[in-house]
Amino acid sequence: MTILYFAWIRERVGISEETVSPPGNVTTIAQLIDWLAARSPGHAAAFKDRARVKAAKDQEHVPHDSSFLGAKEVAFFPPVTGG
Amino acid sequence: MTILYFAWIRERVGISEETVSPPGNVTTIAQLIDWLAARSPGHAAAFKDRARVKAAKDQEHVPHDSSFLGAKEVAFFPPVTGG
Amino acid sequence: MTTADQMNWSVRVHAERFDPGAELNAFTARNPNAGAIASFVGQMRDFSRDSAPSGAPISSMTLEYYPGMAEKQLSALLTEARERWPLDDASVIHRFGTLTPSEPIVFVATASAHRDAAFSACEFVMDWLKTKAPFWKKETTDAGGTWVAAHDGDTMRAAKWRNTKS
Amino acid sequence: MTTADQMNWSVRVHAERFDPGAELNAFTARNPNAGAIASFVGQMRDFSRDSAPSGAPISSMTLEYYPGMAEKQLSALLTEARERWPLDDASVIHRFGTLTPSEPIVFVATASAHRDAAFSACEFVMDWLKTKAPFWKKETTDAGGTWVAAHDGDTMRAAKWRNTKS
Repeated sequence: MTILYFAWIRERVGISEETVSPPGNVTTIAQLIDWLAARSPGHAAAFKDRARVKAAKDQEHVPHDSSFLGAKEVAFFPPVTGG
Repeated sequence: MTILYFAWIRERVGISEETVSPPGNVTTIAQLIDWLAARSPGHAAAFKDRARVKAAKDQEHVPHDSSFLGAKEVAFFPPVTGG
Repeated sequence: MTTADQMNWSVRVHAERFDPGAELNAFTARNPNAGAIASFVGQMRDFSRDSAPSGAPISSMTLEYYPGMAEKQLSALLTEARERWPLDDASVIHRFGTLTPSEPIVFVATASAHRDAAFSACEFVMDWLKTKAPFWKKETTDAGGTWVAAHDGDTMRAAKWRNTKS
Repeated sequence: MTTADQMNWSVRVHAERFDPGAELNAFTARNPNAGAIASFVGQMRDFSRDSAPSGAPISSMTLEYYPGMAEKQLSALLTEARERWPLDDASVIHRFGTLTPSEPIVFVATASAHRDAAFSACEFVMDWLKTKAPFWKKETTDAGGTWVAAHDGDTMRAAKWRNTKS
């Protein structure tokens, strides 16, 4: 599964994309955040303030309590500021 | 005092403009309409349906029950249809 | 709001065809720091709502207007818009004379730091223009010329702004 | 609504600068019989709401975006607008990459026979774009680069459409 990072979340993690294989007991976006946050100090810094982290599963906005199972890509980013 | 006519009111009256001197007992727009309507069959046709006649006193919209005294020009026209 | 700002606010009523894109670019160019620019173009349609039979093709339209009062009413609308919303600038162009289908009739543009102010003011100016600006449309179809009737919907849309402040 | 009509509906996301006036004219040209065309241009401002000190001059801005999802979300917004209002056409253009002050960032245009539908749909697309389209602004001032913070006002404006139907 591909994980994508954008904006200051990308800057803190230090990479824009990585391929991961979380264990079977990690099924929700919130659990995925916990699991990713343990990967490096950069990940931890990026996910420190969960309220400011938005997620998309296969390019659709999803809440933190939803399942990501079956996703090809999951993206994490701050609230959007386009327009 | 100058009277101006526009759109189908102008077409029915047959002229776009005339100078008139109504008598002293004619003071409101409604009375002016009555007085003008008696000037010709064209005027009568133009003012037949009062609900469809709008008035302006010196280029400001005014209701029929208002006074036109002091006006340099009074205009009569149908509801506007610009834009 | 300084006098210099207000000098830009513009009302134009003329017979010549105008270019909406060129007008929009001129408007944005004179407001380089307005984050939000809303605009509206009213175009002449090629079929009638009013003529019998309804939907008859219109070959041309003639817009009659009241010189002096039209400019005055449009300026008053922009002033009213400026009092209601935090605008940087506003512009309105309205044509008179003979038009053919798909020609632009009216253009309204508003500039603001705030998107909602720009949208609301632009819609307000159009809604009130429809009930206050002294213009009258006469459509020409094969059946002859027909004065367009005013629409109740326009009066209702204008009325909704009476009790609305931003 | 025929398939042919829907083919016009367009979403463009690109780095190149665009010309709002040319876009407006192209949009009106492809909708010659839409009486009402509403449009919006979002321009880059030359001062920051977010940087410290607030109001600091911005030398440039970089728009990061999520390729694929951005286009998908913008298309979904146009589809939603089409379901809510009687629209003939709608178009949205959004840039990414590096911009300098007063450059256009976003353009939205809507065409309808009905003025209120054109205005509402255009504002709806902008409001939802602000909370759903995956773009992020980073402003560069003398003090360095600062990611622009999302504004509660944008979320509230988008929310107001949830229970609104035309």
